[in-house]
Amino acid sequence: DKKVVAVSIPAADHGWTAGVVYHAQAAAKEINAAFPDVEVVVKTSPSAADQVSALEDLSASRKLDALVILPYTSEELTQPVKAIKDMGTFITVVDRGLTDASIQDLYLAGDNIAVGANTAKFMIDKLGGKGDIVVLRGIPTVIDDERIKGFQDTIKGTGIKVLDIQYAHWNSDEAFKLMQDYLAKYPHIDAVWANDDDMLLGVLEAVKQSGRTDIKLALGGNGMKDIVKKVIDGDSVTPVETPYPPSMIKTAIYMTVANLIGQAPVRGHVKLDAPLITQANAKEYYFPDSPF
Amino acid sequence: MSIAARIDTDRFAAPGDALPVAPVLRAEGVSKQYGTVTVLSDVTLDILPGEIHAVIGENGAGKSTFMRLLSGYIEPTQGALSMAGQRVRFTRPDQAQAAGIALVHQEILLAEALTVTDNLFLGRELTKGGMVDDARMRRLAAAKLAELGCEVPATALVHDISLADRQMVQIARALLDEHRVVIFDEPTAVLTGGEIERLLAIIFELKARGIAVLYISHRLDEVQRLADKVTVLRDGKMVGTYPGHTLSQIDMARLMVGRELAALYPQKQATRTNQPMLSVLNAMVPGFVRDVSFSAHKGEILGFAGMIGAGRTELFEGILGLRPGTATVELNGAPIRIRSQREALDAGIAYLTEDRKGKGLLLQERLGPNLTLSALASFHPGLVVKRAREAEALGQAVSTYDIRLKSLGARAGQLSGGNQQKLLLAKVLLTDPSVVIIDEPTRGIDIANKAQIYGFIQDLVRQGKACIVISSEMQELVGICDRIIVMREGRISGEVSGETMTESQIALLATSERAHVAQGGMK
Amino acid sequence: MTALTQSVPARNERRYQFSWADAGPFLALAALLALGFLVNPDFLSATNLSNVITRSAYVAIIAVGATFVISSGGLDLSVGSMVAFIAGITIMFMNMMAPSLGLWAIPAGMAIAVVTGLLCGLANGVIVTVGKIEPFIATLGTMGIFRALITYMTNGGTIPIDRSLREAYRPVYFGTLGGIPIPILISAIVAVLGAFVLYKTKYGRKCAAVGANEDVARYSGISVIKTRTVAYVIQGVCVAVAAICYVPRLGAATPTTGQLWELQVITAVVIGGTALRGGKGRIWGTIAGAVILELIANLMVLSDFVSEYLVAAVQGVIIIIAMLVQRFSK
Amino acid sequence: MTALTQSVPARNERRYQFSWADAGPFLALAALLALGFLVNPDFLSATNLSNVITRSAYVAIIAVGATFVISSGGLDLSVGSMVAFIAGITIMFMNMMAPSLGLWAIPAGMAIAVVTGLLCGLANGVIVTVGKIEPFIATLGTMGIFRALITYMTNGGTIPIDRSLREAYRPVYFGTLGGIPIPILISAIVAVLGAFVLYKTKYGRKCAAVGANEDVARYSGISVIKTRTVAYVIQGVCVAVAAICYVPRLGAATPTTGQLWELQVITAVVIGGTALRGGKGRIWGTIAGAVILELIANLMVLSDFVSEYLVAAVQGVIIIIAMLVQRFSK
Ligand SMILES: Nc1ncnc2c1ncn2[C@@H]1O[C@H](COP(=O)(O)OP(=O)(O)OP(=O)(O)O)[C@@H](O)[C@H]1O
Ligand SMILES: Nc1ncnc2c1ncn2[C@@H]1O[C@H](COP(=O)(O)OP(=O)(O)OP(=O)(O)O)[C@@H](O)[C@H]1O
Ligand SMILES: [Mg+2]
Ligand SMILES: [Mg+2]
Repeated sequence: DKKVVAVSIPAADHGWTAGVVYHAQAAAKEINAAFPDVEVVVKTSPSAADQVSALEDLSASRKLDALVILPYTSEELTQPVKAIKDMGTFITVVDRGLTDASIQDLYLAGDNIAVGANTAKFMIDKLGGKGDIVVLRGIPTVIDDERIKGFQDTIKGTGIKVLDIQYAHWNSDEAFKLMQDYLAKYPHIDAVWANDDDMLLGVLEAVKQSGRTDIKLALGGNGMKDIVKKVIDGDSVTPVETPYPPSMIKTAIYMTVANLIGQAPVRGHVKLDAPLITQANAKEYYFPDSPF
Repeated sequence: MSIAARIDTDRFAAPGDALPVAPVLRAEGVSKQYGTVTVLSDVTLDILPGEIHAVIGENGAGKSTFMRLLSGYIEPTQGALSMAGQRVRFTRPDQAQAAGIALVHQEILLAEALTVTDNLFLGRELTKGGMVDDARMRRLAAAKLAELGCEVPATALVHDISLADRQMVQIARALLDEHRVVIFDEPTAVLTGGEIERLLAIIFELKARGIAVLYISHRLDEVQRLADKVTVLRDGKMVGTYPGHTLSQIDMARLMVGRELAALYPQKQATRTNQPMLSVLNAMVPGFVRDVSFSAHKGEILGFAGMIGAGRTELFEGILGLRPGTATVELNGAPIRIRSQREALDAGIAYLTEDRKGKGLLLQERLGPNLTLSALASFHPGLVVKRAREAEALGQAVSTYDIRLKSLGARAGQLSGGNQQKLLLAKVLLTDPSVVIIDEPTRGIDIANKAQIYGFIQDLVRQGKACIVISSEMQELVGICDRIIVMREGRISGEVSGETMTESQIALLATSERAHVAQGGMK
Repeated sequence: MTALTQSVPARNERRYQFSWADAGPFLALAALLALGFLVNPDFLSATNLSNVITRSAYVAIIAVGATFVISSGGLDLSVGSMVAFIAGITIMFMNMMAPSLGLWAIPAGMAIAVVTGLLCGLANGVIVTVGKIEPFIATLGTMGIFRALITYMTNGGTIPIDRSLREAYRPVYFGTLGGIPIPILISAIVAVLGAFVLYKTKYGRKCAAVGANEDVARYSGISVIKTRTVAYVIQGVCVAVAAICYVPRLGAATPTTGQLWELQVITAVVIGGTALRGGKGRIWGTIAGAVILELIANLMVLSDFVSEYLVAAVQGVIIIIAMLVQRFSK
Repeated sequence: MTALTQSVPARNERRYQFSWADAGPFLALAALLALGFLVNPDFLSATNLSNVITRSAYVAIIAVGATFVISSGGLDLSVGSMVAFIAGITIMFMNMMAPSLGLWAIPAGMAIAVVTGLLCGLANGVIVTVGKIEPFIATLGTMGIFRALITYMTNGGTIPIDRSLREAYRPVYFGTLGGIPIPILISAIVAVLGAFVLYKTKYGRKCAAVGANEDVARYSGISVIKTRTVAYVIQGVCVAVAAICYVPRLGAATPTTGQLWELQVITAVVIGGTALRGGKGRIWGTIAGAVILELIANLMVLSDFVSEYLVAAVQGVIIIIAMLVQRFSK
């Protein structure tokens, strides 16, 4: 009988999640072709509540041998995932850990706090420890919260001053408008942090339109191919990038399948680092075919 | 003015002595102004218990305004009301209702999405143990409707019933509770013979029970039969109050308009030809009309008579693509297909609806756009609406059809009922049709304007058009038509012309074998 | 003339006549169940169906309230963010009370939820009726307000419910009574109450009258303002009940809780046969509509036909087809 | 008899009379500008105002179309995702044609955009009118469909416009003509055309008639189906024009493009004084409404009063207050 691996991820509602969906589907296709005994089923959900529903649906109709999940939020998905674990399913959690760590057989995490902190460190260095910056936040969720927290904790005590911080919902349009308004409001801005590359695109466009030269740095995050390309090209305003590769889902699926077909018993915690992408190493992070 | 004044003093000087009974409702010097426009000025009236008091006047004289004022729908700008000697002030209709004053509106005011029963009991539902008692309300509703001779099921949606039935529902609603004063504002405008008789009987019953009745109608014969007293309004002012039975219809008409009147029905013209213009074969309208064939001739005024529910409106709506139906139609001998009102208008067939508020006019819109709405294509060649032409056409229509209004910038809904009807007539004729079908041409039209409209209809046939008149006033049909087709239960039951064209013959054709045909079952 | 006035006995009232229009949503439901079985026989398994119906409970409960608002001629776009706001308030209150009240914090929190819902509904109602603002705009405004408040309360993150309460509260979503999941029972109770109020009380009549024709209602002595405001209050209370069932499911409130539920709710009501222009509400149709929506989503997960990206498109198509079927089955 | 027909000379139509109700949105706009100046004098700087008005251009252009749909008695919730879908199609087409057509790919792409918009609008119109489905539900369905299609086309990511076209196309958003930003000019042209069609042509009359009373329109020989369908087609074309201006701004289409614009559009139309129940459209009010919305958002950022979490709440409150002021200034 085929072994069933269910993959539950958020629906593609902005660039990064689109990357997750892309890599998850790529993994599913490769594995379904390569291993006739394994069936990987990918389901996306547009909200936490829908993700819980999807878990119920997936487990109601068949027995799952393994579940790979990128939870919307930790709190809300903990109980439902536990319910599936109690049926004897192998649980792999990606990105956001559940509140009860004992549920996770395998945990593959990106580090959102590090994304914020590493960006902040680079900024402090580059600006010489002081300067006026503006920040764009995403959608009010855990990821956004953690990144901002990592960033703010790091700049605490330095001469970096956050002039303003507002939501732009990980949306280029809103980021464009917000940046226009920041530019109108503040005659001098040293740097911008957009916390996500979709938003960075809007920011750059607004800065370009204003023709202002005071902005020395405009940084994003997540490793979108267009931005990585800028790093490769040695862009002076965006010289670095923080990866938060959506491909982590693919890694997780492969590790889970490997575990399932007994090639290698993989368990425990894997924390992906968030190293700075610089011109030196940018080529490793450049995937021109990915949608993200 | 001088004529009316003379009539006043000469013949109908008010008695002037003390009233034997205390008035149940008294309006003292009431006026109503809309902005700078005075619609009603200084009207004083006593309404006695057990008395039928008719209020007559031309279209736009302010009758409905006065009635709305008495029953709490609007408040007077000056003057006051008193009941049994006590000052009263109504700010909402339900307060007047609670005080025992009920109004049957000139317009139909019912919630279409609700059932007949729901409408009857709206705002005063009967309950049993906290729950609405539907079964009982349905029973009472059915009983009340049966009393009025109305056949609609109490569970039907108002949306699905005919205009006449809606009017009966409205009357039933007013009569449901015991009242001290019942006001009827043109209750018979949409009714036919049987219903009218039934209603008049009920009004006499009310009178016998000591209830005061205020009655508005343009049908002066009814007024003459009913009224103990007649109050005449002209241009918002009182002309006077007269004892009813001494007043002839001619007198009433004179008092209303303030000058001498010509004959009501024009001399019949021999414009009729034998050349069929509109021929209809085997018209079918599911649920309403079965297998009707007729033709209307060039220069002819063809009448359609029948009881309420005979299906005349449905017949023509079916033919003109306004509701599902089938018919073979020929115009001037050439077969045509009509799937929508547009195609009918393009072919030169115009239909004037009986429901002017619901289907005829955009009440919130100004007069100009209303006037040209059907004729957009022909009246405004090209893309653009020509405002100047429109204004000119409006001015012309206002004078031709004697539409009384306070300002050309008014909205259609602000015109009095009768003037709305005249605007609608102007609107339909603007398309310059060769066949004109008029459903209830004089519903709610005062006697002077009626004569005018008959004149317009004659003008039409004189120009070589064919004119079909659907009317529930047999007298009117007899007065103006060359030929009358009588319908009963969705079929043609006979035709009268020349010698046989009498009211009694029509009534016979419209009603006999009624029960028998009903057995056959239409639906 | 007397012969004329003889009235023919009124046409027989067919009181319990079968109406295709009323049956529409239930037929659509049946068709969907059949389709589901063809696609994946597991679809009709007891577990799956019970899961799906349990899930549809929130939307169903809120939609019962929406049936009142819509049939009274209003609209409420704020229900989704109101769920989040009420859930947030409730959890915060329960957590605060847990140390002193122990498990009694749960019923106390539920009471707070109902009161909050009532006040939110009242606010919506007053803005719409007394403020005379188009319901669409007024509730779009309060939608933003509630959403912002929950974001503020959570600081953009999550408010989880206290661990000490979690196990005790869980059964409200996950428990069963006589084999029937509690949320299904609650939504059945809400529906029965809703149907009773809408069909059997004077208030229900007023509601329909106000929605059908404001002028007629006003002339009949019905207060349009009061009636419509009460409809919004009922809506608020229904949202509170939904929030009470929702909290144990995910154990937390976040700024994204309840997002776009307003659209699902309105869709459920309309699929159920209530006209958006008001005048007639169909509680049972609404319930069927809520279940239909959840079934479609479930079917998408259980079937493997459509690309992940196209799920929303297929849902849109199915809804349109369902409405078309309903229209032309008349 | 002749004496009777003598009509009293009717008072002259006061054609250019001042109406507080019509002036409402413009007064609100002026009040907002004054408030903005008080909060932050930079608010009235030329750059800021020009930025804000340019940004409001999309919503304004789409809202002109929505004024037709709404005044004809319809509603269109799909416009936001339609923008994304049209932008996607347009970019894909331009990129495909760039090698062979060079810069001519840009006008070719624009033509395709208009054709696509027209077809999308037609689809909406036909579903609503011929299918007789509530506009709310029908366009909620197509909203899902368009959104899913753009997600599918982009694989959930981004479709950027070809580098070779980018610079040539940029001025359509960033360029100026006689000092006025191009999007402002385009939206002014669209508004003038819209006002002309709605107020001066026969079609405009029909549109208002159908929205005011379907029966009257039908009995006057106006095809309700055709008129309302054309309104949706106009809406589609307006969306296409907005998409054409939108593409050069960020040079890409993504699945989040145009999200929630439908709500902004409807809000703009209603703030502008058009009633959602149809019958009367106010193009210039709509334009003012679109600018008002963008100004409020701008004001939120330029002022330092509110926590980032509460921005949406304050916006909601301002919109409600604006509507209240309008209501009671009558
Ligand atoms: N809301 C309003 N604003 C301005 N004028 C009004 C308004 N309502 C009615 N009028 C005007 O008041 C006058 C009297 O109208 P009313 O409806 O009372 O006439 P009526 O005597 O009932 O006529 P009819 O026999 O045609 O029904 C008309 O000239 C009408 O245009
Ligand atoms: N939806 C319906 N269901 C059942 N009966 C209906 C429905 N609508 C109308 N009727 C009935 O159909 C019949 C024909 O309607 P209607 O009264 O309009 O005919 P008419 O000859 O044009 O009369 P009128 O004199 O009012 O113009 C009536 O008996 C009416 O009650
Ligand atoms: Mg009148
Ligand atoms: Mg008729």
